[in-house]
Amino acid sequence: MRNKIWSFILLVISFVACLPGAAFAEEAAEEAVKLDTGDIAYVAIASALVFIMTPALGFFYAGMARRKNVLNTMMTSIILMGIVSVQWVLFGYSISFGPDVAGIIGDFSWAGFNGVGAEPFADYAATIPHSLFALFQMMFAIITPAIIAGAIVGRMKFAAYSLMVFFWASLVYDPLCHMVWANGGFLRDMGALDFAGGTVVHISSGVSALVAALVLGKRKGYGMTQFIPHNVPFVVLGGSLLWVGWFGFNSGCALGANGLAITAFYNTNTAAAAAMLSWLFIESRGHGKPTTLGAMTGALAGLVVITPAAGYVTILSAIIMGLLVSPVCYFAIAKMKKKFGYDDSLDAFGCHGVGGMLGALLTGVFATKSVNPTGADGLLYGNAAQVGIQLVGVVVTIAVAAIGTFLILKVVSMVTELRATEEEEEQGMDINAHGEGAYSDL
Amino acid sequence: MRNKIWSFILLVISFVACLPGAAFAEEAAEEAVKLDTGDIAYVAIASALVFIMTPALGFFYAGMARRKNVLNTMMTSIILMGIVSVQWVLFGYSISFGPDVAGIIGDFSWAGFNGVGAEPFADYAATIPHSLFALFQMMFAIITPAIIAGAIVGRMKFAAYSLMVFFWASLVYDPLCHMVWANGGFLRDMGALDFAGGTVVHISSGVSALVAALVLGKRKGYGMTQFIPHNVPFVVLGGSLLWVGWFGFNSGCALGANGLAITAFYNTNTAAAAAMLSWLFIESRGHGKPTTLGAMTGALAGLVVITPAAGYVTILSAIIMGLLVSPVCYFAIAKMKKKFGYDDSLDAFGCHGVGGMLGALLTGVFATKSVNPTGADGLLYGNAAQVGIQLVGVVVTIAVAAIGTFLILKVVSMVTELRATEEEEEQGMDINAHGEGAYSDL
Amino acid sequence: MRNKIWSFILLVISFVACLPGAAFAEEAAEEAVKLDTGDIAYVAIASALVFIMTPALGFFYAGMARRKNVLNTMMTSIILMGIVSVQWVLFGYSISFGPDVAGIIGDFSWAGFNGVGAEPFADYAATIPHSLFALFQMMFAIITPAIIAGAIVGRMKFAAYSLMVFFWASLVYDPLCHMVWANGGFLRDMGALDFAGGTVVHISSGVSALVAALVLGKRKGYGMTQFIPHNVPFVVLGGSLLWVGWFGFNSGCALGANGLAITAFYNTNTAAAAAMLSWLFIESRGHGKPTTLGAMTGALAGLVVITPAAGYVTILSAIIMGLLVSPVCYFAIAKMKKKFGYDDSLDAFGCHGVGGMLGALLTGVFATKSVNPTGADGLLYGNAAQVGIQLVGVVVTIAVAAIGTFLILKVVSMVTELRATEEEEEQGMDINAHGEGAYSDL
Amino acid sequence: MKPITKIDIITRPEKLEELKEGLNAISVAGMTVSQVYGCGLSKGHTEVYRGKEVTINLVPKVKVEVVVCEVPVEKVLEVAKKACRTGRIGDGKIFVYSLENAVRIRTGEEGDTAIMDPKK
Amino acid sequence: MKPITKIDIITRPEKLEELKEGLNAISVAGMTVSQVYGCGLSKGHTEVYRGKEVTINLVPKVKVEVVVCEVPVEKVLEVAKKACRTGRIGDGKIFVYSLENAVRIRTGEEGDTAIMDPKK
Amino acid sequence: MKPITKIDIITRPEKLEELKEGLNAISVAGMTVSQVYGCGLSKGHTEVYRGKEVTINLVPKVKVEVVVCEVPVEKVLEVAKKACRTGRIGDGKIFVYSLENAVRIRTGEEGDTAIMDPKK
Ligand SMILES: Nc1ncnc2c1ncn2[C@@H]1O[C@H](COP(=O)(O)OP(=O)(O)O)[C@@H](O)[C@H]1O
Ligand SMILES: Nc1ncnc2c1ncn2[C@@H]1O[C@H](COP(=O)(O)OP(=O)(O)O)[C@@H](O)[C@H]1O
Ligand SMILES: Nc1ncnc2c1ncn2[C@@H]1O[C@H](COP(=O)(O)OP(=O)(O)O)[C@@H](O)[C@H]1O
Repeated sequence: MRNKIWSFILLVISFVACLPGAAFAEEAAEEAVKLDTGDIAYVAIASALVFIMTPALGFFYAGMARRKNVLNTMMTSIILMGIVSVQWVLFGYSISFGPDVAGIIGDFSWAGFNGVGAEPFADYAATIPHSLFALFQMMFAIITPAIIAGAIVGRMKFAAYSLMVFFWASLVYDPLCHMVWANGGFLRDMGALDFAGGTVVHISSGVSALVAALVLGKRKGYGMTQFIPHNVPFVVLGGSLLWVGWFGFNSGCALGANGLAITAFYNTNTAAAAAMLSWLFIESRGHGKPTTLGAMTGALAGLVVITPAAGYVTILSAIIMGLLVSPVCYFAIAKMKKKFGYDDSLDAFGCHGVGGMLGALLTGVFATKSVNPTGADGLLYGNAAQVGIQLVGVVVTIAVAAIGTFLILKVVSMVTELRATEEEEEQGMDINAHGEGAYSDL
Repeated sequence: MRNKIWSFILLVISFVACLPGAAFAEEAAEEAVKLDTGDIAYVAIASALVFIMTPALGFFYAGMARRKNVLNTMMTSIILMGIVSVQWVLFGYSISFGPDVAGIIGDFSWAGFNGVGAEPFADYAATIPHSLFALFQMMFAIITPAIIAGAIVGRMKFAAYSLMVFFWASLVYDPLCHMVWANGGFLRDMGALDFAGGTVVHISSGVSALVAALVLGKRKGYGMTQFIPHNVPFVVLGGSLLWVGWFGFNSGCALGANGLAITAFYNTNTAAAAAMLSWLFIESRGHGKPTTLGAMTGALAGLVVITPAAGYVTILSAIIMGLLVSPVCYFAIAKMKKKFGYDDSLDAFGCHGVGGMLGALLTGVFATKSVNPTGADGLLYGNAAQVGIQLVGVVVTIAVAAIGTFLILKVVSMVTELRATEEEEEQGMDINAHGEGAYSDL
Repeated sequence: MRNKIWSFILLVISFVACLPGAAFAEEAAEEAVKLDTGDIAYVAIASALVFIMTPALGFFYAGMARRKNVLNTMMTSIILMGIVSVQWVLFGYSISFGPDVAGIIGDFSWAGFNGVGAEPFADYAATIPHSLFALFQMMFAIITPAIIAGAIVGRMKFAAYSLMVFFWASLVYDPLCHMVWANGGFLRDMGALDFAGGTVVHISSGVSALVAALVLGKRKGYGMTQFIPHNVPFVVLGGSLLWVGWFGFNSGCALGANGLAITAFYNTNTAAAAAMLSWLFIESRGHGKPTTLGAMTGALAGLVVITPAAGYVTILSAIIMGLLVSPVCYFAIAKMKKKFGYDDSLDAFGCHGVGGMLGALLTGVFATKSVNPTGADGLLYGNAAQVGIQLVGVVVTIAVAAIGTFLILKVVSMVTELRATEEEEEQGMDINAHGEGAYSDL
Repeated sequence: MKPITKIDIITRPEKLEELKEGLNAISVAGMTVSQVYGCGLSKGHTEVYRGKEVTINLVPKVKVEVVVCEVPVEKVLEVAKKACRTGRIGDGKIFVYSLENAVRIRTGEEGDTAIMDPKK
Repeated sequence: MKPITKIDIITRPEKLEELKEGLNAISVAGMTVSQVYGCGLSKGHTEVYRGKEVTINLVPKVKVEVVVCEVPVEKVLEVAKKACRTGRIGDGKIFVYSLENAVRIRTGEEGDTAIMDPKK
Repeated sequence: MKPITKIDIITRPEKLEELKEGLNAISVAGMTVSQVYGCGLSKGHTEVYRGKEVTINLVPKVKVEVVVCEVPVEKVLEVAKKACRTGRIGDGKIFVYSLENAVRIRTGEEGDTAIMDPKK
């Protein structure tokens, strides 16, 4: 009997002793779909890195502008930090990622970040606060419209530009974002791969840039005046910050501090490096001199091309993609632009549009499930169909961006003039549009 | 009997099996107040982000300076990276956060980081090393005195400046820091809310800047010469790096990678964005042209105003605070400064002092426990008293900063001249104080 | 009997209840040598911080160059981001850290990042993906050769430079890296302490810089023309980004978000600060004026000297090391260089070589196991032998670097000319080597 | 030695390319250009810094200095007027001086030959 | 056509504003300003880069070029001396030349009318 | 009052130091230097921006303006030619003008004394 009692006591003790363990285990099991401080730290810092890309783009572009258009060019980036930051909170996030409407757009239920709090929203990211996911995505929404400015610097009225990017963010970017990345988005459901925004970010902005350049027309004196970068070190500064920001951009899309994030990180760096080398190689062959502007342009092209693929391809594929993108973009910029005669002033289309298309398609070639089981195999891994799916993604993006931008520009042109007068253009947009000069020498 | 033995064996096994679980659970329970790598990663990187704000401020200020004062202006920031980094280790941290003396200051027991090691000091931060908390706070101590320089550029002797900021860091900043944030600090005990330094950092430096401007007098030719920014892109560079650094500044104050950090992060961004927009709106209304300098100034004002509130208010409140701060600072800078005729050259008082006061008071209006249960409810949430408490915090800070700065300047002026001679001012502080020029064109 | 059954049921329940706890506990036990998201987040972001140091060095150097050599000077840094990123993936990482061959170099088994995946390689870093370790180390491999450029700006053909750094990365850096840090490396086995690269990074590049300067000869007009920094703000920008990048460089070497990382972090900051102050003190004594260039140079020297020691010494030792390095480097730059008449144009040897040697030796003096149990005690802590070991490390590094660089330059000079012609030098390397100008004023 | 004349053309920066081409067309062998700031009838513009209005009445111009000898001054004036005229205030001014001498440093040639293109 | 005179005023950058106002007051209709570096009796200053002393004897100055015709040269000199004098070495120099001709590009006017304010 | 002469030396930026020393050696008391861009026989170089070739025919030069009176013009020309000659195209030009007057702002001295070193 004592034995029994004893065994009973032991039983109870052991049971009780188990409890916290069990409880903890359960907590832990739940935790697995709950907040992870490492993931939070990583995605939050990645957000900061992506944020810096917007002013970086400002420097990248402004360095290539002429002295009289420096600040206006910077402002085309900076203003997005104001407009989209607020737009995203008020309704942008909701229509991008909110509950699906027809596979095309979200509804308004998350407007004002309503219900977007510290709890994870597991469908998007299981281990970080929903608000962090929204924050990270905000940074993408800020920089994307700024890319367009590259095509229209030096001649677009600032009020018209501000209106255009506001509408573009709301009517082109947010829906595209929904289609490609959100729950219920039809391109996502179709199986189109876009790791970090080859279509959503680069093709969309690049194509829109081309449309804007065509609608606005060439700069005064195009073909005659020499448009030489006023400050190449600024291009290097902007380009370098873009490169480092891109680490956050691409690897942050793993939405945690994990192996996939690191894969995206080194693929990003490697593709940029390879593209820099192949651009310099082309230049050296072509006219004997590798240029600094070329090094940064090539790197940028490499960053663009790897964006949709960063989390789906091997590092050797990343090298190949990097090596390939430079000749293609170089051809687009140095030959095609000349041939067709559009004034894509700082090559927003030539870099982002063309590089983005190549990247989206090559993702369909090089993607492999061995790198990312949630992805898909590409042509090289026996799944030729993926290229077709990617192509659909590209075509839809081009269509949405081109038509959207054209309509937006038409509507904006009814409200306010799009283009600065000849006199304003000649005087320079800094003084004209902003009433200030970039440098004061005297 | 065999049954019993068997059951006994089972019992023992199950008991033993429980042990590690239990032990682990206990460890885990303890762990909750121990080091968390995600929190460490976040706060350490936040420290790096805050660090970058000091040279960023150097660029922000130097861009607004004239060509002959560029380096001197940068040095007013850079030198703090030297002086305060060492001061903080030797005794600054100890008197700021060390064991309390009379609610006003810490004692010297943590001098030389004595005892400040890898173990957490749970009263300040339970999941990161005590040394990391000290490091993070160091970055705040470095940048704060640098803000003052904005009011006295172009005319203060560098030796006098260096002495001033050393004393200011030790006799104004460290005690204020103790009162507001340290264990036993009397303002903390009173319930004044200051999430990331509205009073300690901005009001204190802004008010001190005004005092310094008054003591030193105006620049030669003030009112007559045109003081035009020599390099607005530098202002954009500095301002953008400040913005991104501020993410670390405000969200790092959550002292971990958690929901509160993310709240502070997006509030910071949103307020800056809203303030940029409202500044540009005022400018467009006022003289038809939104300026680049205005965009950056507005953003800065927004960052200042949200600093005390970042972890206490909703995102919609952050928008409102951002929208409100620009008109107030604009009024202070464009009208009040003119009216009273003090030469707060780069508007250290107009941005940080005025914006900080508004922020501290509005925190008392918009704070809500729904965002942060460890905070308090503000006026809007039925607790009007909080505004009063905030007001006390503001008044105490103003008093300590104003009196402290005035006395420090008097003492320094006994040791060395405060103000450069007319000839030196005319020649420029770069050549005079540092024997070098910022740019060499020939 | 019911009792027995009951007790049996209880037993089983408690046993089962234990299981997940136990399982979890075991998982957790294993987890301890598995991936930790916080560590991953920290090392990944540290990699991004180190990455930014390469363009930062470009600005640091280019700011000191003359207007006609700005871009060429930047390119000497930028090109490494291309060359070494690809080299490291293809074979650099493998021969640096791959399976040991004779204690001197790794073999090719990890070429193409073969087998370098998301699993940790516990010998190097137990809690982060092997690929992350490789990525972090890549950033070191990128910046190190770029340091050499400081000695040869304004006169080396760009093709020759590109070849040189490619060979140098492969034949000097990678083997040294293996000897000092890799499994089986003979200096590592000997017990030489080098926390973050005092020998591998700084002595090697600094000494190689001296050799390159001697082989190439002086710039045209050396001693006669005034070589004045064309843009000191760029030096400040580059220097500040180097400083913040160095946080990642040194503290990232803890390979996790832990107490050691924080120790390295604050030691880094403190030594830089102390060295800035002591450099400014020397200048003020010497010619009455603390300079901006001096502040940044001193800080850099401080960062160099603490690199090998960052994770081994106390914060007070860090202050002392910082205070000591500036006089030594100042003497090397201002006196020794003049005396011997070599043209180490931007003081790559004077800062990195001399500072690195001092750092390596002082590590043998100040190291203490109380800071890092995996380290060693130094002279001050009763182990004089450590200084000897450090000396061997220094001597080996000098020998490898000097001989390697000399031979590489000889070989390269057979393929292509090392030195630009007089006419090219006069015209400037920007136009000559790259066919572009840094600034366009008209 | 024919009389040597120096002509300073101060005009809008945008017109530099056209002016250069025009001068090349009449075989002006060389020129020296500098960046200057000018005011005149064009009273500049207002800039606003943090709400403070500043009148900038010195606006960027370029100064092109051409020394001629064989090429008639009249022709240079004509070309410059044609290239630089927009009809709006701020088109700029041309100033004409006579020189006492000119030297080509490379060869030491003086006078008119100093500024003639030896190939012609 | 009255004789046209060009006056170059080389002085401290700080004095530019005062000089401009002075000239405006005597209705000098325009001017062209450039950034120059000068040395003279003022032997410059020493700069130190990483312990290496460098003597900078070219210090920043501004050059103001004024072409006048109706306004007497004497008056311009007077105004310039008044505005720019500090009494310390480095105040600068004024050089006076005679011009052969002046042209207003916008209208093609030559000679004295080219530089006169048409409204007066 | 002796005749006052102004000499403009346009040459390569690299030669500035040598020229300055040469002029100091013949006790030229002062000079004014500016940054200019020139073209002439040297037809510049080609730059390539993103595959687009751009001919830059304005290359950086310095202009050194020296006003002399006692020091003979010939001596200045000699010194300048010696200091600036490399024998390659692009060495630059020297232009000589006569001045009507010179004023030292600090003292108000006019004519030759305005540009003489009072200590000598
Ligand atoms: N009296 C003058 N002396 C020197 N330069 C002048 C003078 N008047 C005009 N200029 C130069 O010519 C430029 C154009 O002159 P402005 O009077 O504005 O227009 P316009 O010549 O079309 O009437 C000015 O910016 C200035 O550089
Ligand atoms: N002989 C000269 N030729 C040309 N410019 C001169 C000459 N002498 C002086 N200058 C210019 O005048 C400026 C002031 O001259 P300086 O001799 O320093 O002072 P001050 O005129 O007060 O005696 C110099 O910086 C230089 O630009
Ligand atoms: N006709 C001219 N008028 C004004 N400046 C000239 C003229 N010809 C040459 N220059 C200046 O002289 C510089 C050198 O002239 P260039 O013809 O290239 O070489 P070189 O003088 O050796 O023959 C040019 O860059 C330009 O600044």
